Amino acid sequence: MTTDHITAELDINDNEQLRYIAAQAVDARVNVELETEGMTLNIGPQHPATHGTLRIVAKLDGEQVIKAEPIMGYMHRGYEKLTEVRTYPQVTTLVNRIDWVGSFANEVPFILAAEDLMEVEAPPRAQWIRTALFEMGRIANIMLFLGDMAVQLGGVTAVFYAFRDREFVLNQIESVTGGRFHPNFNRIGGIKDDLPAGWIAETKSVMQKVRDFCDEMEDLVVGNEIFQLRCRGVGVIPAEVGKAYGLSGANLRASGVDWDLRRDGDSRLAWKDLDWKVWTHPDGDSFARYWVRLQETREATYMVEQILDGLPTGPIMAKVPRIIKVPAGESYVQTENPLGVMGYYVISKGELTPFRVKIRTASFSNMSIAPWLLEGVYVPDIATILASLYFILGDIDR
Amino acid sequence: MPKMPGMLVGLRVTAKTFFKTVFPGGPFSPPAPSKGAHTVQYPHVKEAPPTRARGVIALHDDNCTACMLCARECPDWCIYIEGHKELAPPRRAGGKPRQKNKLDRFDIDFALCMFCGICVDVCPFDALFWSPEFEFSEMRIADLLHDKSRLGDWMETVPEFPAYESGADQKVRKVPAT
Amino acid sequence: MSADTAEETQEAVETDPVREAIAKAFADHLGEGFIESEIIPGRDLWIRVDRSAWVEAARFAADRLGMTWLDFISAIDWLPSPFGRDMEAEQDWVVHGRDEKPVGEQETGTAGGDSRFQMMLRVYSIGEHQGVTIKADVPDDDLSIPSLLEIFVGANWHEREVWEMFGIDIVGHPDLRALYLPSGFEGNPMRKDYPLVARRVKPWPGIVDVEGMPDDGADDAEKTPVAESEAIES
Amino acid sequence: MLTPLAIELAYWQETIIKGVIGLVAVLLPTGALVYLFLFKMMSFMQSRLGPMETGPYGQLQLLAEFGKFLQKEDIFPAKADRFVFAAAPFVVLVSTFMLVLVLPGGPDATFIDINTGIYFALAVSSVSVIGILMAGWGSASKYSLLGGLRAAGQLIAYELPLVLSVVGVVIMAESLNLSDIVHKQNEFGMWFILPQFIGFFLFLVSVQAELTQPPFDMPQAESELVTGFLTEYSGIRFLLFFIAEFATAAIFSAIGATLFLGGWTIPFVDANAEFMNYIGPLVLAAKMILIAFLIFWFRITYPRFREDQLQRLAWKFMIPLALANIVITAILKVAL
Repeated sequence: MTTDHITAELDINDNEQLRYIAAQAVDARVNVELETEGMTLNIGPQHPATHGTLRIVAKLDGEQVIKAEPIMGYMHRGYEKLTEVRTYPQVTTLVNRIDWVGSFANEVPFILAAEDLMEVEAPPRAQWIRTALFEMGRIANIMLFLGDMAVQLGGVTAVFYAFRDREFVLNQIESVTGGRFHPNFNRIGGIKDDLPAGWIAETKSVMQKVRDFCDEMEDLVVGNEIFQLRCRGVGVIPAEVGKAYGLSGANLRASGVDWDLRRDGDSRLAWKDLDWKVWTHPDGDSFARYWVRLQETREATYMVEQILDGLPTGPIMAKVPRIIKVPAGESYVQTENPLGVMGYYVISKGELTPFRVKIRTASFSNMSIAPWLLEGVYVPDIATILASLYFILGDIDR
Repeated sequence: MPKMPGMLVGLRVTAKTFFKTVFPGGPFSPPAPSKGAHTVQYPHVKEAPPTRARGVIALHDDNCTACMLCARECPDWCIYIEGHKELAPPRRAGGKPRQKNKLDRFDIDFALCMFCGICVDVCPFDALFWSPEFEFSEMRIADLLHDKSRLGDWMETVPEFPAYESGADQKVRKVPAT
Repeated sequence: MSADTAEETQEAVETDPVREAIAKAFADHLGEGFIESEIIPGRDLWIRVDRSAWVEAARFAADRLGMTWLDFISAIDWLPSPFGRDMEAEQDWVVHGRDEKPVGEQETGTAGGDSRFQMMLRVYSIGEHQGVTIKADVPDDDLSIPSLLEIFVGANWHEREVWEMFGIDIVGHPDLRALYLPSGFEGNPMRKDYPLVARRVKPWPGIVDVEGMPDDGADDAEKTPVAESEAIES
Repeated sequence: MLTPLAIELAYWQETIIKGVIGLVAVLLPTGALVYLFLFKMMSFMQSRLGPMETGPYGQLQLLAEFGKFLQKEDIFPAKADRFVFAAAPFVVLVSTFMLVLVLPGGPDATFIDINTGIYFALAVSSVSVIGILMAGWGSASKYSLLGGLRAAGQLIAYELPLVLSVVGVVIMAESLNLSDIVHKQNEFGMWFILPQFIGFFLFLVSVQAELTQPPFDMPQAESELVTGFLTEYSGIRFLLFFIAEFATAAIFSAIGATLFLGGWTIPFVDANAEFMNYIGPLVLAAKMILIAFLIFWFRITYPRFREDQLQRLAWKFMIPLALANIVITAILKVAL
């Protein structure tokens, strides 16, 4: 049902890439001949391109980057340590704040890991509502990217559209969970509350608005020749390099790797019962990453609609003791979050608090490729590449 | 059909938004940007948050038994409760006087609060409620510590719980009358 | 999640041939270096190797088993927290006396372990959709482990994080600098004996119990509300 | 220009009056552009309202901004070259004010009526490059330096297509005098935008680049260089840059209107009539706003180029096109 809405075609422009690489090689030769001296440019921690407090120390030769090194930790909040002194229900409210633009998705893998250890399973209705909100979190997250990427390239208008239409999605999330950014809606064994009346119909109209937004972005951003000029062939990630760096999500799918944990993982959420498609792009450049995310947003709106149509009836909580003590054991659950694969390695010793929680965040690995990618590009491409990798600082620093 | 250059399509998008914003009622209606714009002129116009919105915590202190559950479960340790025991008159005539926890102090420090809602969730006696009210900023951070009476005042702003979507298995809760 | 799939996982509980095969491949290849494996059927696979086989195990997983996707590298400190019940603050001990809960023996988790620190590597095969957690004990007297950089370029930041958070030396890592912490930071925050100061400067408000009536005992006061609510729940 | 008033004025009186009119001629359109396009049109295109609190529909916002900038501390970076840093905004502003001198507002309503008007205007507009380079250098900030150098490279690259795009008009009008060009359009029977549409297009693009507006705002490139050469400026000096930027936008739009849209003339109205001296400036302002609308519309819609792409566009596309336009115009001029 979901394939006929795509209007953008994939024309892989190898020439464009080759020309870019050749131009860089020429520049490098010129620089060697002139023996120009380098300059160190400190980008961040407060800088418009690093949306947050990432700092990039770039050694420049003219406008060309010789070496770039991301330095983070300005927002390190020590969640792995903090989770050791929080009871299981309290952890969800903390991990909400890891990726704060699509935070519902942060809770889910932790709750699933805890449910694994407790050997309880949420009832179907809870799983479906979880999936719907998960996908809406994804939409809210990626919509911001779709606007932000354009603003990083200088087109200010797209981000206003993104915020405008994202607001509808956030309103829908808020009217269910009570929190716009930090839902804290998952409980071990289910979800906190059921949907309020009238929500389903309203959400469907919001999904239509999101699709209109995607069309707008296709016209305003993707189709724009300047945008393509800036993105095509910039920041090309070969699939094998991406895997070795642990890239995930749209960043890897844009390199042609057909892998999505929603389809390929063993998650108990409702994704496997839905009819949807994993989008990939063979190019692996910044444009491909934008394009894949745009398609994913659209796909997610159809998924939400399918979930709302097929929502099972029944309870939303399994039988769980009110005071939760998770049996001893270890469990690792990862899900396909908006930013990529996020996983929680939970070690329990049968107490009120987890013994250790290792949080595997997507942006951490996604950013670790940045030094490799930024080598040899121009200063303007730093903004392009960072924006297209799409990181949330909280997701890097935890 | 030849494809329109993307740069012209982009111009069309912004122009379209311009007309949608200025003429929300169609091209022949008078311009009304304040209707067409998606932003809200905040101090003059206020958006109504959804009924479930977690704005501020209201306390129905008749129901509170000072059981400390909320203070224990709070991830931020921002709830301070003190209480003492006293004898309440018996429910039925001739019965024994009941022992009752009397609440002396119930403070929530909203400067620390993460608005996670765990305290409201764990309260077994329906004493805590969420109100969507959000305008309680203060000039001094110490004033964000709301005491028992201030928390009690918020009870007026607590809306009724919304009905559930069809297919739900839950019963709609009731907010106790103040 | 329908009833069918629930039944499937029930069936899968008995055997998990795929994961068993992976574990066996590891055992065959590593020989002496392979110590233990544990499978939770239908869910996950753990393998514990000797420190000397740490790099070899990773290389085997990447080259032979196709697990080229680096999920994460991390470590575990198995030391039981010396600070007692973690919800409590030291300030509380002054008022209420120290909770004499025994600190307890050091116990390790899945796939066992002999030492305080344990390294964890998680790799995943994108083609097969199979992942494995490889663990290796780090002896207490020599906190070091070889770097995996030559196999996974992405191991760089993960290993730096392990180095600064646990103080485990990564042998062969060319650029061992603090990743998150400011330079000059002392201590390894993720170790269990590193106190979380934020939790200890303020008494836990939840520890305060309702003051008893003058005539009856304090133990009664402790019991009433909490015990009652617990009874409701369970 | 005051001769139509038929009042005999001493030279110093006339100079003062001209100075005041010049100030008004720069600041008024600037304010109009900022309010109309930057505050309102941009907001509406982004589904929002823009400033609404100061005055009806935020009309006094500019005054408020003005007051705000005046109050702010005038910060000098510690290692700045103080003189260069302080002087830079004035250099930019001077170039803006000198531009307005040659603009004709009516048959006799000119500040100075020199025969090399357009030549003078284009020459003077390049002075701002020096100011921007001074700002970039004097700030002692790497972002400013990069921004300043980018600006220099960009302004020099786009000076050429700008000049070349005008040459077609000059050939058609057989004059460098802006008043003459206006009159020629009237005599020719159509505005030069029709025969010189290529020239107009090149002029628009070059002006966009000269103004460092998106898609050519690399010197300021917020997401890369914070604000480029403006990074270290605050208070009144930032305000001067701001005024200069938008005043230049206004004046270039007016020059564009003069060259391609018939300037202050109205079709089928006697261009030499006495009343045109009073209506002319208004007509010119209306046409200026038309062109400024296009400039700002592009600004709102487009992302920016990369520096090398910008240079490639200038040297490989625009300059050859401009040359071709000149050749064709010249051939047609001789042939017809």
